[in-house]
Amino acid sequence: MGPQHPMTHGLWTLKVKVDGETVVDTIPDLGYIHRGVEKICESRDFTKITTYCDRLCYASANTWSHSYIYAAEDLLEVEVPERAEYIRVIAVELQRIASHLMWLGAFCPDIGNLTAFVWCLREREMMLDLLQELGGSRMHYNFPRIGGVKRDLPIGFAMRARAKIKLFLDRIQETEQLLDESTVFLVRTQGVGYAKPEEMVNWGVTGPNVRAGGVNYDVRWAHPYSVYDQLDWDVSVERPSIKGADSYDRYRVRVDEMRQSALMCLDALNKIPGGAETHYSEGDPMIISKAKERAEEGKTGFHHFEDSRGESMFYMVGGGDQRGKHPYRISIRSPMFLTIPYASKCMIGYKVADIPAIMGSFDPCIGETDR
Amino acid sequence: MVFSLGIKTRGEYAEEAAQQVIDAAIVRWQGTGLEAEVRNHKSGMARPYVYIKCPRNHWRAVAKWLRFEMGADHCSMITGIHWPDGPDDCKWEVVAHLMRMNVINPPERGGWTKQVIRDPKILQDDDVPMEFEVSISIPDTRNPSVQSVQEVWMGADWNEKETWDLVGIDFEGHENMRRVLQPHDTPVGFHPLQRQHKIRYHDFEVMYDDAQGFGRKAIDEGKTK
Amino acid sequence: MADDAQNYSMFNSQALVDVVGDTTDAALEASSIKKFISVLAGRFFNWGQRKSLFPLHLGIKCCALEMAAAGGGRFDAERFGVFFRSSPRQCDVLIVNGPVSKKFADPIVRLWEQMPEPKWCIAMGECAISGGPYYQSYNILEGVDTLIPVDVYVPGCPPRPEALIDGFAHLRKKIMKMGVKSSSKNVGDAPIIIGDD
Amino acid sequence: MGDWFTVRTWASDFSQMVADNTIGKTSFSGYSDTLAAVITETIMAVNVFAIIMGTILVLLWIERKFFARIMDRRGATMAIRSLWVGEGGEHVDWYDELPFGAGKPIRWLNGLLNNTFGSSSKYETVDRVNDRGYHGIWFLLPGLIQNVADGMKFMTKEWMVPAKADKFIFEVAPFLIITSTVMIFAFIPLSSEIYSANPELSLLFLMAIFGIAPLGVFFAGWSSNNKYTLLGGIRSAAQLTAYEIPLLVTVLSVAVLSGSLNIIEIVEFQISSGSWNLFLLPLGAALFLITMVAEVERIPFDMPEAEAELVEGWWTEYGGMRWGLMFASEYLRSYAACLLFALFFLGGWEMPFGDSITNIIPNQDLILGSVGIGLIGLAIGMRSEYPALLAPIPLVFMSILPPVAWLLFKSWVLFALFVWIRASFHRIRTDQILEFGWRWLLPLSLVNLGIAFWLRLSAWEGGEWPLFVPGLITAIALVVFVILGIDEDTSELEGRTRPYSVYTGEVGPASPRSHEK
Repeated sequence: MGPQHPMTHGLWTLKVKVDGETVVDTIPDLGYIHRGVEKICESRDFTKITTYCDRLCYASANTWSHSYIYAAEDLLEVEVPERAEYIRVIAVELQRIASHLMWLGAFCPDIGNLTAFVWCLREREMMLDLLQELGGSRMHYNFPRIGGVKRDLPIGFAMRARAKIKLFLDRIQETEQLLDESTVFLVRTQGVGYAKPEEMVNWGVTGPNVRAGGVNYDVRWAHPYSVYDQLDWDVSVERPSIKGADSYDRYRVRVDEMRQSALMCLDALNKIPGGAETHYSEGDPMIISKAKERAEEGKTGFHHFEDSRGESMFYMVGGGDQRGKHPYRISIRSPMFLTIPYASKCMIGYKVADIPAIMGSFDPCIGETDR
Repeated sequence: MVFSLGIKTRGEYAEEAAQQVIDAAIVRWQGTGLEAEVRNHKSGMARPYVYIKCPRNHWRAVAKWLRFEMGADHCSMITGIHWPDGPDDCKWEVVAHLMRMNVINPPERGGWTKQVIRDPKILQDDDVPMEFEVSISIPDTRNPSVQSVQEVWMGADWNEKETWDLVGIDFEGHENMRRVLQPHDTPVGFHPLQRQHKIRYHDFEVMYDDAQGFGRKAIDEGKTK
Repeated sequence: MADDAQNYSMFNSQALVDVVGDTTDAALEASSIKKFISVLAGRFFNWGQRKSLFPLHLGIKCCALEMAAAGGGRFDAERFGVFFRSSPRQCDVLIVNGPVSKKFADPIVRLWEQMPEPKWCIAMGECAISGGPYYQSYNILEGVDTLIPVDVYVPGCPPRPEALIDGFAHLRKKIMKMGVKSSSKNVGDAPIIIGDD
Repeated sequence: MGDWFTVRTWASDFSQMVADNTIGKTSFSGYSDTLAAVITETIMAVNVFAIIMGTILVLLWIERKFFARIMDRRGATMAIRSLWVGEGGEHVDWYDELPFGAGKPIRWLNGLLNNTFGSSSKYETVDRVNDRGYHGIWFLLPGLIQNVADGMKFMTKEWMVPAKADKFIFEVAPFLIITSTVMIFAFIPLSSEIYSANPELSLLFLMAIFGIAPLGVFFAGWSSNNKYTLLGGIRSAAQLTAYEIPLLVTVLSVAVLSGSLNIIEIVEFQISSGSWNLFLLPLGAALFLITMVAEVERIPFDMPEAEAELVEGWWTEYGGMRWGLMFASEYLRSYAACLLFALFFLGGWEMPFGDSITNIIPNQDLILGSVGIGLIGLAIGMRSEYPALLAPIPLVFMSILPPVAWLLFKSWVLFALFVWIRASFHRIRTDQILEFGWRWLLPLSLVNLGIAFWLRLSAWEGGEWPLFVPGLITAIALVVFVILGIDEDTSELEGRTRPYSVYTGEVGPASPRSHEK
């Protein structure tokens, strides 16, 4: 299957050996859009790398740029003002909602429903509007800066965000009814693609796919890196059957996570220091702190980050070209790069018609996988 | 309700846990040249993590120890670095990031599984989520290689494939090593992340138009953007 | 086949058909009915072609999401007859929405050759136009026009869905001007770059 | 009031006149009736074909627009004005190339239409993208001729046969599908006066022909020499066995109830007996709908062309006009399914409450007069504050509609129902439809057959149905439906005990090795 195939959200090949309609063996083949970001970043300034990290994953750009920014701050030893952290949380969670909506929109056509696709895109547009107010673009925002954020919350952003998030919470319930009340959806998603949590973690799968297995491991909890421990939210955990987490669990956990992210945004808008309505000009010490340009030789920085697909991580070594202006080595940990082999092993024994139902439920994103 | 695992594990609990790992390592690996220390993240919340400098020939044993005794059940990343002008004993370096997730299969109850919601109050020494950073340095050689930990963590499988594909560090005992990101017909020995390979136009200040001479410039002439 | 038959057959039906066809052609040419019909039918077919452009459902990278958004609720590209199909045999437009790596060079050429004529190609996004931010990479070609001819360039990283729909509109203009000695400015084979007018 | 749109009578009279005036006056006068019959059948065949092909556009329009509206989109908005409006305000003076100035009137007409219905905005596309612009005047039916444009385009596409394909079968399969699809309409009467062939056993013919197309699908899938197409073809063959038998048993129950295998007689029975079969065989109607959705391979039963797993299913390798024709034949089959449902269960071309309205307007000669009265009432009621005067208008206009219009209208509504089903369901798996067909559809259809026997043999004694029979059955059906609906919902909620809120307060074992101890 693939590279050009409706099942592959992105560009990769899954070599499937079938017996009749039963899948016997699968071999994933990646690397169709391998772009060598790590090599290019070795000749870029720390501020220029953010754009490449935006373009790593096309479904959730903000989370990846933030993931890089935290690692860079770990390398450059920067302290970030708290208001900037709150703004980052808002941006990341909005992006997470948009990414999960894109996943839901791509998952439903896989099993034959086009209506939910358009509905999810319609709701994703609202999130993109909010992010556009922050970052200025539709997809690739280049929003965070080392030591803070590019821009403060626009005037009136809080009001609009509250309204749109409330509308989103209503509409996601609508979409949920469309899917959960449909027996066909249940028989297609329940009982396919069982995955055990221990096995998943051993294979390197993280994020919602593991939480669908009934384990509440979340980097935002276990290693709180931002103001997540000051916000009022819960990790969404599913209650799977004995055999493990099936596609329906993965669908449910993502929908719950969207709710949690929305509530988190509302809470952050309430708790943000300095007030959500006040607008600080660019470069204000409230939203960005001074950061040095160069990293000394031998210094390393890394950061585990809860991407919308799992645990993403940047490992950076300082002291590169131009007397440390460039990183010597930057290495990217992509959750999907390890999830896709496991997902392709998951679908052995099921029917061909289940391949999209399983692979789509793991939310593959090839941009980050091939980097 | 606010139910934050992180607040509890950030402070002294994490310090204690990290220190326990260090002590265990010193007891277990004395005489092998293994160094272990507690380091802190420098940004945000200064969380501790365990840094282990592992000798090259003990890597698999250390990995098994970490996996089965220290409970580092998640191999987050294995990557390699090429130091052409580094010290002689460290021309190549392999860095592995592990995590202790304490993820277990949720127990069954009545046909369904119970959700494993851990109560932070009972999170003690080896239940605290912990980050490990293991660095293995390889002396100057033409074809660097370390032991493979493929059977310890399945997640290390593709990480090692990618490390060999991009950096060129081979892993002894790794099954079906192949190109994962680069095309399968890539010339043998081409590993782009080695420092001797330069990117395109690395010595150009500006990218000149019409790189391949397909006449794009002629069409763009007179256009103002 | 017919040429071989001419050698040994006394009465060649092929030759008869040729003769009759030539005479008919000559007659139609003489009375310029043929031109009349050809112009009218040609314009009608041209209308059909430019009004229903089926792009290939091929998602490479970021711009793929903007392509999907263009098919979504707010920017509804189906209003203009843009209707995504998954099989290259049934498509007219190939939207290259992302960088073309060395590994994907052969498949995309194969896709392009699987599409039946008449077909067009839209290079969407910087990566497809010139390599974009990855022009220095060791694995990325500098633009898809090094492989297949491109009719419309839609710059942007990624271009907004309106830009893509506008690219389709420019492509329609180009198709409309095909085969017509028009007094208005004729784009001809020169590629169109959105935002240059 | 009867059917005044007696096309067949007109055709037969016309052809009889033609025949009598041509060879009736010669020594071959014995053959004049034969000639008249031939001419009549030809006229009727062309007539039916024209009606179907003319109204299939409406079907496609419903498909696109209604589907898009459900999905909160606009759907195709291309109006007829796109014929004379250029692209984005630019025109091509193609009419200047016509010989001897023949383009002058066209230029004039084009300019006139442009000034009337066109928009001269240079940024028209941008306006329309921003939903500010001109979407077509309502009587230009935006989106209706999008499919005409698609057909034109398919004609101009290149026809390529895959190198490894079995060329003969690859070429034969589309024609098998299309011819069998078109042949269906030879036996579908559009009204008691508009049909092209009416054999005694038209029902059997129809069902037999309906079963041919899946064979062509299988040929196409096999001969394309492609994995996806092969899987699609095999799926369609496997799926055939699941729904074809329940479908035939359901149709048999209809035939039993009406006591005839002739569709026209079935409809006449519904009209004469005073109750549509829907109210007598609600279960049969449901089964027929489900099996017909499966027969025409629409979601949720469209495994043969499942986009996600098989790229385009069995027609992945087909392009150009052949694919366009197969695409059209899909919708023709859906059209035939809707028409058959209307004929079997919705009283065919009978106007709803036709009898009562006929009582209102007893005499056909009064119709024109009543239309006049209705127009006067319209004129008055529009202006005056007595809209009650408008009340008889719809009745009058309904009463003068030809019956064929009623049949087509019913079938369009049914197709809207098909589109609704497609928009709200997912695609089920092949094994699931097999299980569904064998475990549920077949027994239910047998039960339905038994109900039909009982109704025909014991409940019906000639003439009209006693009113309580359809009333009682409909009431029972409604009650069962409501009960099923309630049951289904509650059982689903019971089965899906997945908490929305994640915190359950239970403290699980925390150590990674606690489950080993």
